Amino acid sequence: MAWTREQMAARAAQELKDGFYVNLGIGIPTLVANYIPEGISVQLHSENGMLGTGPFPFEGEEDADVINAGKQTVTELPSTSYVDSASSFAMVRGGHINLSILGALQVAENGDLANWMIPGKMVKGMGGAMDLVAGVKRVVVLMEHTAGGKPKLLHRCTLPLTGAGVVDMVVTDLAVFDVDRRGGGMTLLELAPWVTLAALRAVTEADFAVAPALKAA
Amino acid sequence: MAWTREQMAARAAQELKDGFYVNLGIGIPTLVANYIPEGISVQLHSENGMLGTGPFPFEGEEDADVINAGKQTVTELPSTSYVDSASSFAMVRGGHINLSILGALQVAENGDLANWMIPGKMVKGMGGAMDLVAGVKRVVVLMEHTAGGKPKLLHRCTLPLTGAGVVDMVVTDLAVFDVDRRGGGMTLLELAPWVTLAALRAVTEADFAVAPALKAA
Amino acid sequence: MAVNKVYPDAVAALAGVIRDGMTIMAGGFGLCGIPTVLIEAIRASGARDLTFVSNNAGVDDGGLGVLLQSRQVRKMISSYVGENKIFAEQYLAGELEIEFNPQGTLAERIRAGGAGIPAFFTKTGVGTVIAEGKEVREFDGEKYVMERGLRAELAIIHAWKADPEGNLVYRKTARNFNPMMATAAAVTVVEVEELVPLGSFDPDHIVTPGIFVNRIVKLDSVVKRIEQRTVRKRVAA
Amino acid sequence: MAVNKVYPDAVAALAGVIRDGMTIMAGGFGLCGIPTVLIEAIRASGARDLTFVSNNAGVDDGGLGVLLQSRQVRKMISSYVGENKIFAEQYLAGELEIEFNPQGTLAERIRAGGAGIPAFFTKTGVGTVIAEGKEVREFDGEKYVMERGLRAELAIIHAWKADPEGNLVYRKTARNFNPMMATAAAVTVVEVEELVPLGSFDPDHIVTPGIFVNRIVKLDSVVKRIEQRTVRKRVAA
Repeated sequence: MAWTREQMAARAAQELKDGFYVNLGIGIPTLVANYIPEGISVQLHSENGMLGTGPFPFEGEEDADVINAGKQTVTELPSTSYVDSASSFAMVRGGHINLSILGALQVAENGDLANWMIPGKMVKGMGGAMDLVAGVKRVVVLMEHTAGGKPKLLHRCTLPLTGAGVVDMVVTDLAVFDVDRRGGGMTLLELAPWVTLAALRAVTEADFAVAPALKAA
Repeated sequence: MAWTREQMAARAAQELKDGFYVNLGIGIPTLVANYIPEGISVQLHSENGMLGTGPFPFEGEEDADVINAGKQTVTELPSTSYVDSASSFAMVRGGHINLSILGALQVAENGDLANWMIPGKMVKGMGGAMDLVAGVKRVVVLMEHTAGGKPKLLHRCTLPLTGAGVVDMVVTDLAVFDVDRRGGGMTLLELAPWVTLAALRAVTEADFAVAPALKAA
Repeated sequence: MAVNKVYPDAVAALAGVIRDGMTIMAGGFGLCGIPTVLIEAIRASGARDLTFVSNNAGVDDGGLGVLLQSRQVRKMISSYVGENKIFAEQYLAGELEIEFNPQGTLAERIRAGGAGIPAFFTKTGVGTVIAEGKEVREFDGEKYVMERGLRAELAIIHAWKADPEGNLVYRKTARNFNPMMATAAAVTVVEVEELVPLGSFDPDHIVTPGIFVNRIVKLDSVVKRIEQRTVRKRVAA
Repeated sequence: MAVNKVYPDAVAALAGVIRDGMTIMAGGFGLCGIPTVLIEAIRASGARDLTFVSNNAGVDDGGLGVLLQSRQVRKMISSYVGENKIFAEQYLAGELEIEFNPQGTLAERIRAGGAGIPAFFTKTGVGTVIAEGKEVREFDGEKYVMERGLRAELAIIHAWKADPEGNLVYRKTARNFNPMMATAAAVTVVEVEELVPLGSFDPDHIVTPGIFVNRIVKLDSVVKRIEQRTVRKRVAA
């Protein structure tokens, strides 16, 4: 039984540690904010220049000058600070953001990531995605395991890359993988309930090892 | 009759234009602030992070947190802003400062400038001088014409350079020269009263042309 | 008396600096912190074949979208141009050129341009199409791509408040690209919501010192659009 | 509960991060905005063979001068080290190494180090000893020298106020090198004159966001020395 989007978000949220500075991408990653484990405090970074992004405003309290990188209205927290875009990406590029959780079109077993363009389709641009995957210390991809029945976890990405050798972990609706971006390949860490290893392999092109703990289970 | 330090400063001050952002070096250049022509407003830049440097404080009103690049206590003006050192030198390097007036040990006819070290003596460091001469749009040197009777305006500097091809004008106690830093050489623009061209040449190693206006006079 | 930087309106503030084929930086992220009234004045100027450096290209009827409507834009240097149908049409018709830059690279290129840095190295884009045709070099065992500083003939930006010297402060996330662009153009024109007397700012709070600002326009009225209105429900007490 | 960044005193704040031979960035310009109490704590630690990245080397009995007195410094990376006799003595005796950097290059190298930029090009120093052994390259007809980003294992800085998240504001020219250094070290420790509750700052006024700050010490008392006391006389009314 595949995990729901909420369950995927909750699983990714377990990667958060107390005191982390975290950038959440658009889509399923946004849901992670709802599953921050108890006793843990993190600051959310919006690459348009806000550190300490709060929840959506109450109706009528929207401020056009307080938006996140998805251009959604958000709110301030007591810890919030604002910086310009160069300073905001200095946080990213300088390795100051502990964790980035983002979506993907394809991930390869060597940690390559593609999530910004499909040749032949109108290209909207990479926004801050290339900076985030290149600069953030740890990158977790949160995505459906397949698209239209086709594997998204591949030997090599076929779409233009967002970053080469940048992914550390992949959480899909079927499984959780560790990715060694230094050439050590992918390792299956967790399987969704009732999903067999054989069933997983059938929808996964990428090669992966199986973690000893999982084999034992 | 040689110009006094005050007269030299007053002459250099004529290079100021309304709205200019100006960096004044330590020594005689500091005096230029006393000779800003009437009707002209300039903002003084201190490379330690103050734009809009005011006069020395009244006794008892010194603030240890308000100093200029010479580490002297100064005051704020209504136009003052503070920035960090990287931003302050971004103003310099980015060509935003209109004019720098500074002292020199030697200036060569090709615009080379030496003012930071004498081999064999303890070196204190170049501070911001190399950045200023490389980055400021127009560099005016204010210095005594000779040192211990020896010319300071040379064919080539013998001391280690602060900058190569960076000087636009030299004001000494004897004369004012234009310097074409793009290879056009030096041109004498003004002579101090009673100083003859022959007397000037005797204490000047550098070759220089004489401005037509001066020849005619 | 210092040079007067305050202009009566946006058209006056842009007089003499707009010409066909020029490169213009325009501040803002989405519709947040964009120089709306200066964009309208550029539309009114009728200047054509413009290249814009701007993170986004506006929406169909807002931001730089209004200059796409009027076909005044030849090229965009941006990181993301979704949310704009006119853009897509003109691009697919070959009327509009686009140079995509990663957002952080774009921000840093502008910051470098303003700071006199002609080129720098970044990890962003290594191994992607962004690095094609650019120098890639290893430092301490990691690969980096060389990116160039970016400058423009004109920057149009939006700030919250200015004093007559041109010292600027920004409001919240409306800061975004505006401060760097102010530093990276031959002429910087700012529209502001409030013009305050000299000495009103705490000098520690000034984000853009007046040295970077050439012309100031005080807006008569300020209309701020929200692109993605997202709210949460109040829980009844 | 978030990680606690506030430490009871300077010695506690440096516990576990000081070791012989390490590289430390120290904020300040002259004696303005220097982390006096953190410097004293390093003296107390007895750590030796330290390399300091700092614009200046203090005076004989102030700033980093106290660590020269105690012979804990092996190398300085600075732009100007006048005003310090002990420095001169140790240097001439071959006990102390110095790497001079132009002040703006030093500031930019630190900013680059903190921003993930391993190298950049600058006009500063072209044609001088500073460019020797470094790559010089032409961009658009001008020569530039390549300089490297600079990082350290530890940064000790001085700020005016902090909140418990580590958001910082600085006071006037005491800002100088402190904000860049906060970004460029593995561990950043700040001493502050005031510790204010979370939410006290206007978020538009924060200069160093807490992401860059690991440990905070509130000073019991603040003594600020003036290096060049210059004043003007009051004209009697």
